[in-house]
Amino acid sequence: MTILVCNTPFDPWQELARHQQALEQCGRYGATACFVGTLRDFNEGETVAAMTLEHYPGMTEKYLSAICAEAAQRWPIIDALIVHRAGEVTPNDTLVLTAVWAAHRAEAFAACRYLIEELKTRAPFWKHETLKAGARWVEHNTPG
Amino acid sequence: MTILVCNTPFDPWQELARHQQALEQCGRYGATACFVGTLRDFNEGETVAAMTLEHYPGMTEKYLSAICAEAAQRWPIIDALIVHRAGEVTPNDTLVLTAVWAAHRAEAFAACRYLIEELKTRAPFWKHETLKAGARWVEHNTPG
Amino acid sequence: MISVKYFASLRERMGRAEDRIDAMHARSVAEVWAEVARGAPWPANMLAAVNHAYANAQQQVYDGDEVAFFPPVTGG
Amino acid sequence: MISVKYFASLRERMGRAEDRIDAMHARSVAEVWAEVARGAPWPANMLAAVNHAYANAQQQVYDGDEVAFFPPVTGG
Repeated sequence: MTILVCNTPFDPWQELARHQQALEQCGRYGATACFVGTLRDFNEGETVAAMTLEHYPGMTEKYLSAICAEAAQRWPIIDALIVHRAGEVTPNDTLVLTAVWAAHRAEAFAACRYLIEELKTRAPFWKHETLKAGARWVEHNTPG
Repeated sequence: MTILVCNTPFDPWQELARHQQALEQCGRYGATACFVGTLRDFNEGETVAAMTLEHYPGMTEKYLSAICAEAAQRWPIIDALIVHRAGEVTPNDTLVLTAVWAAHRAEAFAACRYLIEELKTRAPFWKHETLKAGARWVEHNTPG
Repeated sequence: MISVKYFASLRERMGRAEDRIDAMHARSVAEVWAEVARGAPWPANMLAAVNHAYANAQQQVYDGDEVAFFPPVTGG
Repeated sequence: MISVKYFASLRERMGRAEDRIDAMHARSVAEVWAEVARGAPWPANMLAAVNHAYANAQQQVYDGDEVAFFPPVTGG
């Protein structure tokens, strides 16, 4: 289980390639499910020029690790990875990556979905959008 | 919508990076869900040394395209990608990649799951396993 | 002519990948099977396609069509 | 001492990121809020954490604890 809060841009596919390469259980996983969240250039009717992701260092890592551990308790998964961006981001930047390696696809999908839903509900991150005119805090997430 | 049947090994993360780079709707997708199927080194109690993926050229491409089109009718997705391996494969080789780009995660997950489930049910591929002793046709897929 | 293709375990069982049969008269998929299998019954679970689309045993087949018989698919 | 942290819109509203208050006596999270906010009511939707774990308003806080107040989270 690996979690990472990243203050600079990251490429989700490179992270996945690197993580999978390091996975020692070669030949054991048959299914990988992953989710990548990317900053769009509009939200709730407004053009978004940039965004700042604030978080609570210490509590963030604790909750991301706990969410991975919970997923591993609920489903027979082999490994999980969460990478979350922090700081200044611009449209097309990756915000979050969740991935699960398992023997079969049912548990890979279920656990991957669990990681992103729990992360959105519990991990202490806050989005502050820079709009064309002004700025605003995002009040709530899109329902899953 | 892109579908590809690949007779040589492919790296799923490179395919995803390449496809996403070419996606013209920059700033429009907020959610990418993907699934990667990998050959394990055992199946139903037997050690698998290698596998041959046979398929029905012509019908395969038709069904992979149809499944993508159906997903795009059912959910508001921006793009979909299916890459399926054919020919001789060995453990840790990627067998299949399905990916969906959408504005939000609910439709990305649902459509990605649809692609792999429908592919397993309808796309004309057949797995022939080379075991330590002998060989066998895989009779049925693992339920989703 | 009607082209008849076999895949996977069914190809091995037939001992060949393809047959070509005359198309003097239209006939059903079931009749095509009876002809190429010399009267052997329809195997349990066998699937059929006509012109790259799944077909049931009653579907009519015409000159120039491509028929395929195969076991349940196991891709992905 | 008890460290009290504020995040996001609540940090802006408080005009500061952190307070330190004395810890002569144990008190609840609600009492910590009343002290740092000088009696202002608990804002609708405000969440609290004690030592990096979510906490309700009744949870007791002790010397050396870190309390945090923040709006609903919006990560991912």
